[in-house]
Amino acid sequence: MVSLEDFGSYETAWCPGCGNFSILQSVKQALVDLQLKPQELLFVSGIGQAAKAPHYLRANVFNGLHGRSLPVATGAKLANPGLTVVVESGDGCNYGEGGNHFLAAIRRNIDLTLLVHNNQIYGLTKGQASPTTAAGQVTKAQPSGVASDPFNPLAVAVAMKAGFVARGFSGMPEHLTTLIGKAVRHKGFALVDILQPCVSFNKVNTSAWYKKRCYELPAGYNPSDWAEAMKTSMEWGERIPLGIIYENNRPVYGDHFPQVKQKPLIAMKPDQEQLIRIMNSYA
Amino acid sequence: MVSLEDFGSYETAWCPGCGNFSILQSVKQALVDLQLKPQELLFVSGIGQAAKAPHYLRANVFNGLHGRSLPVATGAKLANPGLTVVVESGDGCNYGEGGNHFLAAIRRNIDLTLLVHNNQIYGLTKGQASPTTAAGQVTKAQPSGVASDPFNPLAVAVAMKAGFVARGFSGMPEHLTTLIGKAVRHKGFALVDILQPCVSFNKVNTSAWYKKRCYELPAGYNPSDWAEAMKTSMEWGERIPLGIIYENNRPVYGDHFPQVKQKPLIAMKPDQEQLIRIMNSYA
Amino acid sequence: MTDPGGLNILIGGEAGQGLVTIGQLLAKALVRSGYFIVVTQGYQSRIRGGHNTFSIRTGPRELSTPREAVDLLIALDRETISLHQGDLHSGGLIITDLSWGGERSDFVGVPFKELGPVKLNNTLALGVAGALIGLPQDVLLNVLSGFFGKKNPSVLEENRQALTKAFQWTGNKAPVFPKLPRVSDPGKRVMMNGNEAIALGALSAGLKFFSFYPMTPATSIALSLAAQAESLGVIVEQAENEIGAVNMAIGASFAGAPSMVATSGGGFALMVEGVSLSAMTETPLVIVVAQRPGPATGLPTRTEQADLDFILHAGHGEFPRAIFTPGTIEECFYLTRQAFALAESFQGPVFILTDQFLADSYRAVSSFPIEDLPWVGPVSDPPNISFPYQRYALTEEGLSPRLIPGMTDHLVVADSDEHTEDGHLTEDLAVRKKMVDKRMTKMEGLLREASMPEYRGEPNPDVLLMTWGSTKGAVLEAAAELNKQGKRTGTLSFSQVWPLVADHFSSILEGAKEVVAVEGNAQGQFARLIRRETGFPISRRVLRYDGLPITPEYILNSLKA
Amino acid sequence: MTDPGGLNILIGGEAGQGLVTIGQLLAKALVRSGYFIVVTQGYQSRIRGGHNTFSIRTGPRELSTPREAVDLLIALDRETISLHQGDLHSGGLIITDLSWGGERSDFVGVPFKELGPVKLNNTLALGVAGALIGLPQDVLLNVLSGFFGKKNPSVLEENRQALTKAFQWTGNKAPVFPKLPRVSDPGKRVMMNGNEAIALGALSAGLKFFSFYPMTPATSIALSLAAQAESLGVIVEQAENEIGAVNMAIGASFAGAPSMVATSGGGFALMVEGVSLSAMTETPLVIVVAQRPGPATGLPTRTEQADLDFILHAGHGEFPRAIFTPGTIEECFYLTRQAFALAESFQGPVFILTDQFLADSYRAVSSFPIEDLPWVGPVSDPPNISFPYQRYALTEEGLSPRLIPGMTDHLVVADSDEHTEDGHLTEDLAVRKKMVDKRMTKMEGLLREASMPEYRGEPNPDVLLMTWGSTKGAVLEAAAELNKQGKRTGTLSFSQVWPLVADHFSSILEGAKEVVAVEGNAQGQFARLIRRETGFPISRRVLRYDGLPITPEYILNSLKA
Ligand SMILES: Cc1ncc(C[n+]2csc(CCOP(=O)(O)OP(=O)(O)O)c2C)c(N)n1
Ligand SMILES: Cc1ncc(C[n+]2csc(CCOP(=O)(O)OP(=O)(O)O)c2C)c(N)n1
Ligand code: SF4
Ligand code: SF4
Ligand SMILES: [Mg+2]
Ligand SMILES: [Mg+2]
Repeated sequence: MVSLEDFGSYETAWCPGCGNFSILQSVKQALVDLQLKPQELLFVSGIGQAAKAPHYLRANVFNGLHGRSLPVATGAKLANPGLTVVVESGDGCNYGEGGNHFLAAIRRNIDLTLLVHNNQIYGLTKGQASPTTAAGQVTKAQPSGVASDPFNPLAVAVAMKAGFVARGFSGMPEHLTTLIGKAVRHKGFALVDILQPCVSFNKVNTSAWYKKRCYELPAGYNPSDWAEAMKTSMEWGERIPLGIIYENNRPVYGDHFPQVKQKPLIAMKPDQEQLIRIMNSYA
Repeated sequence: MVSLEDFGSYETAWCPGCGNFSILQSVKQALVDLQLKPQELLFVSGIGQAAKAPHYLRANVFNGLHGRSLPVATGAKLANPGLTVVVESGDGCNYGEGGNHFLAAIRRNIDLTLLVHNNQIYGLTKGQASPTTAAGQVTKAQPSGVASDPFNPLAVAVAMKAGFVARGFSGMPEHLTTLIGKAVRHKGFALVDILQPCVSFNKVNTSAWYKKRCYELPAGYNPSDWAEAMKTSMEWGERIPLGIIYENNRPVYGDHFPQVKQKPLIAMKPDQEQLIRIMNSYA
Repeated sequence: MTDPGGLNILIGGEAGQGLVTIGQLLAKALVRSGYFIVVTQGYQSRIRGGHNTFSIRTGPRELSTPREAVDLLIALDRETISLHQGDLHSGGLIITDLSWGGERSDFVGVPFKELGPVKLNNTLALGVAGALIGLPQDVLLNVLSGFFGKKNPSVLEENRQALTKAFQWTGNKAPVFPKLPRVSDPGKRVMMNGNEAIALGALSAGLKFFSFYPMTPATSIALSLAAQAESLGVIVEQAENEIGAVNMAIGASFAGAPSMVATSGGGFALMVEGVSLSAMTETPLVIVVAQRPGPATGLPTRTEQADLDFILHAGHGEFPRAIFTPGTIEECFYLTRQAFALAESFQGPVFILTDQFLADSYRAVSSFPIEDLPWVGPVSDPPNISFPYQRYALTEEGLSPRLIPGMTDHLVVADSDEHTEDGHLTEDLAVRKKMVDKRMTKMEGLLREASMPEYRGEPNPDVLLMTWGSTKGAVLEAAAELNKQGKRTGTLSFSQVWPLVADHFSSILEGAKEVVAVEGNAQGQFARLIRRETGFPISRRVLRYDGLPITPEYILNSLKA
Repeated sequence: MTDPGGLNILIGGEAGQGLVTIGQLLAKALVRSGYFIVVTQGYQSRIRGGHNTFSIRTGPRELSTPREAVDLLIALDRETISLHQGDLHSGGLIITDLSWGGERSDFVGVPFKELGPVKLNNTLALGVAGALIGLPQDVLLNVLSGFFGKKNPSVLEENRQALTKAFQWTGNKAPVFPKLPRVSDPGKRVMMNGNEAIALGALSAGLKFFSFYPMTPATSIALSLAAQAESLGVIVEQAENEIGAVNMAIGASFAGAPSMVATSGGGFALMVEGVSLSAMTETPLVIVVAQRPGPATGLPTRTEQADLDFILHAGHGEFPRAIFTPGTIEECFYLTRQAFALAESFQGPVFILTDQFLADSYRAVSSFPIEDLPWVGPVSDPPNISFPYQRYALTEEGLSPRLIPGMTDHLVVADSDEHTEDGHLTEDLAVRKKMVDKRMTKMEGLLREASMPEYRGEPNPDVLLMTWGSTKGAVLEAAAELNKQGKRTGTLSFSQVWPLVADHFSSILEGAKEVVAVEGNAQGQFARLIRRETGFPISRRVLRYDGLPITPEYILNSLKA
């Protein structure tokens, strides 16, 4: 029996009141619900406040570079398909610095879970606009207000027919726990964009702001209806839908590779005869 | 009067039969139709076969790095809003190496035109899969077939509410000329994804393959209907729609900047009094 | 006070307790009262909690380096006491909460709870410290008004009252502490850190376009510029990542705007291809790299000087570059100006290599004579250019007349491929050779304009301390002490580390009995470079790579060992 | 034939005329007949048209370098004649179309039109050349079958007939040409270029994961590996860009798969941050950089050795690395194996620095004894690891026992931040210092295992030619000729340029009357590095940077000048 204690409890470097605490708790609870052992799990993160999260639970961890967690996770998953791989990082990390890897991961449909702590701001570097910061929002780096339109990760993911596209909110931890559990269980690339108040630097998208707007998608909502999902992904402002926005069963990356058969590469025995055959083909 | 001769005529390094020739001709014709002088134009390109195109016409040119034409163009346009800036490069350049800049350019809605010669292959490096190569297509680098799903640039652009999203085909040069003309005239970021046969390396998406499938969007098609555009952007396979798929009038980047008022930065006079005021603010 | 230059105040506490605020206010009050300061900031990669420090060394004479021994410790939390009491000089005091104070005679136990709510503790501590060292109360009140005035008058009032209470309490209850000597003429100085000076230097030089992606410790350059962008008609653009930033800046520079980027090592790693592009297309570009300890993410908020080799050799292919390494706030300002002038004149990449210590180190500097300083920037329509324009015309100096697209009737063609004189791509190998020679010839101009290193001391010293960049101040003060101890010591400080002109300094190296390289890295990178360029071996080294700046004490201790 | 080693055949024509095909076929027929070869490919950054060359130097004895003078010129277009007839030795012949031939006695005017359709011109030219130099017709026919057999039997038949016709025509109509001396025992050799040898070396060493983004001249490594991936259970993954490639490889290596990336300078520029990550997380990684002329896009299909300084210093922060620079096909194979072993044992980044010339240079090499060569790779479950596992345990050698996540009951934590022994991020500055020392200590192991440079010649020569990487062969042959001319010449070739052990070679440098550095770059980068590491100055240099490889003639001419 895996229990919450298996994932430990650590002092964090986060600000009191930060939404990250609740996300961390939901992640742990989801793993307990799935009865996944720390040893089976690999957390990969980038750099930022969100990216520190894997240091605060017990698991295998690779905390890499800002923006580069998805390719690291992809390499690790291909090398050992037996690992359950979870990528956890911020909106800046995944949609800013690492935007191109986000697109590539969706195209690959590699079997991993991407948890984006989306506080709509660069937290660790003290409050510059992130790709999801609202247009017009003023920061010290954008004193005349953000001039770009925000990135809508869900719309792009649905447009690209990502396998699992969901939104959660740190202020609704039970709902979030369920969502994370489903995402981890999903075969293929699963995105959970998690709205997360940053009490220190985002004075617009506060906990109250989110609470007022967030609602759970109704039971009748059909996440396999792409056109509906597209529309739902665009909903933002007065009302913000939470839940699984879109889901499908695209073939998973690696299923294409006969050489990746749920067996770690490290366990593959050398085939010297084949190697000799290859060498002789140069004769 | 600007005429075709003003844009010169050059020997190219392209293969006989390549779709690039016709695109080059359409670009020149569109510029003539718009009566734009070579001196008013800045072409920015990356690296690839498509990216050589600006060398084959008379204009200001910055032929930069593979994948990096959009940020160069953005910097140049911000520095001199008077320039008409056209980015011309391949599918690999813009959607592969430069995918993150593609997202950022759409978000900015900076006033430039992006012409993507989309031959669904890496031409210059001899035929590896590009982001738009069909799943399953076999190349020397993908001997078991491409394992990722192709990138759909139009769907992503529409999902992000890009200002002008269109598709052309090198085999329908008059239609393409009109499209390019409209794209250049559009205020804001304009994408024209141009289907282009690569006779040397893409033996699947040949001229005949495209000809059989491409059709012009009907006169009644309404490019300002986003949901419709989303659906149209997904059409691919038996039938491939050409034309302006989506259009809107989002505010243009730079309109936000009071300091960029259709006047090149080079012409801005130094304001020493303000500088002294700034210095004194540190006292 | 055993500090030869003055008084060393260290404020310690958690992030979020407002210690940077009172540090800045205290520093500003000191500057306005005519004192010199050197601020050292030590903080962590987190927003709240942890342990941060803001230390101010101050005195009536010019100061160039921090020191480690503390005269006045302001402890906003208990951890500060345990971590820093060992640094306290005899005679030093610890300002702290009464309840943490115990019975020690060196404690100034302030009854914070009595004097005001917790959120005012920092201002109270500021008042106590100000009063102890003899700062006029009205100067501190003015500084408070400048800081809080804009935001909220009621907050200002609270803070004014707290400050006043603290002065009263100190007058009545606190032990005596040696007052700072009064300065008769406070001069006309400003308080600025290294990054602010780089930003102002860039603006004064004619910067028109700045693109960046946030990265400590470079971000404050962006923030300083962003605050002024609108009023000066400068564009400051946050890019999608560092690759975007450097390519945007190149595009803007190509279109005529003097351009700059600023980042730290990890972000710069992503700009490396762009450096090569700037060189190949001969597009001026100023690149600021504010160093922090690596590899990879390393220690994001600390200091180091370990990216010299990296910056010097960054970029594929061969091309000239220049690297400035400011050692003072004034050098941050003036070398940034020089970087812009050089980038424009030699048409290529010029670096400013600084570090977290200098970036965040506030100092008092004389106002810069902005009105007398020229701007640089390309001429929009130079005369006598014949048709067809050749962007890469071969000339003796390797420099081709530069035009800006859209500003004349000429067409400007730039290319990252090897190119002919008109800028179009070529695979002609004879042209290739000429173009390499052209680009490399520009090195000669850079060599001609290279700054001399600064030598101080008598000729042929027994010990020569050689250094570069922000370590200069520590080396100067260590040398002064060695000289006092009777050891004839000279210093050689490089504010430009590339290109090097051996004639500028070889005889100085050879004339010394012993040369010691002092650098903030583990390998002695600059000493190695000197050997490569001159053959002169420097085996004695004082190196530091624990994330803290080199101090005079550190040098003196290392030399003893 | 004035070539000391054999015969030099140059095939020239446009891209798309099939000259690489017949070049490879001719080369293969030569190897199968027991001759040695050195192929040099010159091509342009385009798919059709332009001017390409495929030259084969061949002879019965081992060859290590191309030469410039041509004995047999196969001109598939007229341009080839005008561009290369100046290189023709007296006694040399030009095989070309009858109608372009004019009256010259050195022309072998082939009536291509009479003998077959245009598309068979290349095979006809192959037949004429084969017949002229005395290659057995059946060997060529076999080679043709191997090449065309798979595709289409009717195409094969056409080509066989064309070849046969060409042999007949040559026997009847062509001038006589000195035949290659017969080789009695053709040996058991394979034909391989540098990139193929790197790919095979990697596979034989235990490569399990390879990620890449296409870039000339590195792409063929990826293609060679991709062709074998499925049969060997290796993953070859094309990434979205080079940043993705390097980070994927690091992820795969962390998860236990010996991993490699391959690119050229511009692509490597994007991997620089990843190099630093590999070092900080202590994740093994083999990085191949196949050099081409820069800066920026430069000359994408040509050769140069100008990225040495760049590779040596790439990455922010300080950490050890090793750089191998193969000079032959055998070295490409064995040094790649060594790179894997070293990356695994020292847990960090190891480079293989090659270039377009070597990458594309086919040679005849003895089959490698694959059956006797061990594989490397992490142990999936090493014994005696106590709980809790510490990924960065401090040890005397700086090396910590490495576990693979998911393979044991332990948890493996790796971090790009400065970290404690258990892999979690820390801002403790004392730990920081220990961790820097730990990482830098690994340099000692690298130094112990560093390869000796190869010295050839008598002791204390009058001239010592010093070189590295692919220029080795040219230097050896130039030295042989100088010795023949009575000039006592030695050679010192480095197949590993970092780390350098001065004791390995200092006395050799000092013992020579004159040292000449021979390198394919404009600055003499390796000579500079030698001075940095040993103080030994090398002012005489033979440098080349026009995109072509250094040849013996080039060296001899430069030394005369
Ligand atoms: C290459 C690189 N560029 C920039 C940085 C600096 N940096 C660290 S975290 C961060 C932003 C973090 O924002 P986000 O990903 O949204 O995480 P948050 O802190 O908000 O949770 C940046 C820009 C870096 N570490 N590396
Ligand atoms: C940083 C970098 N990586 C890789 C390359 C090599 N490269 C040159 S062109 C190209 C692909 C071109 O494909 P695309 O953009 O589709 O253009 P096409 O040739 O098909 O027109 C690549 C990978 C490069 N020049 N720079
Ligand atoms: S800065 Fe924001 S995101 Fe970071 S810990 Fe504090 S509240 Fe959370
Ligand atoms: S390779 Fe393809 S894209 Fe390139 S020129 Fe030839 S046909 Fe056109
Ligand atoms: Mg964030
Ligand atoms: Mg393409």
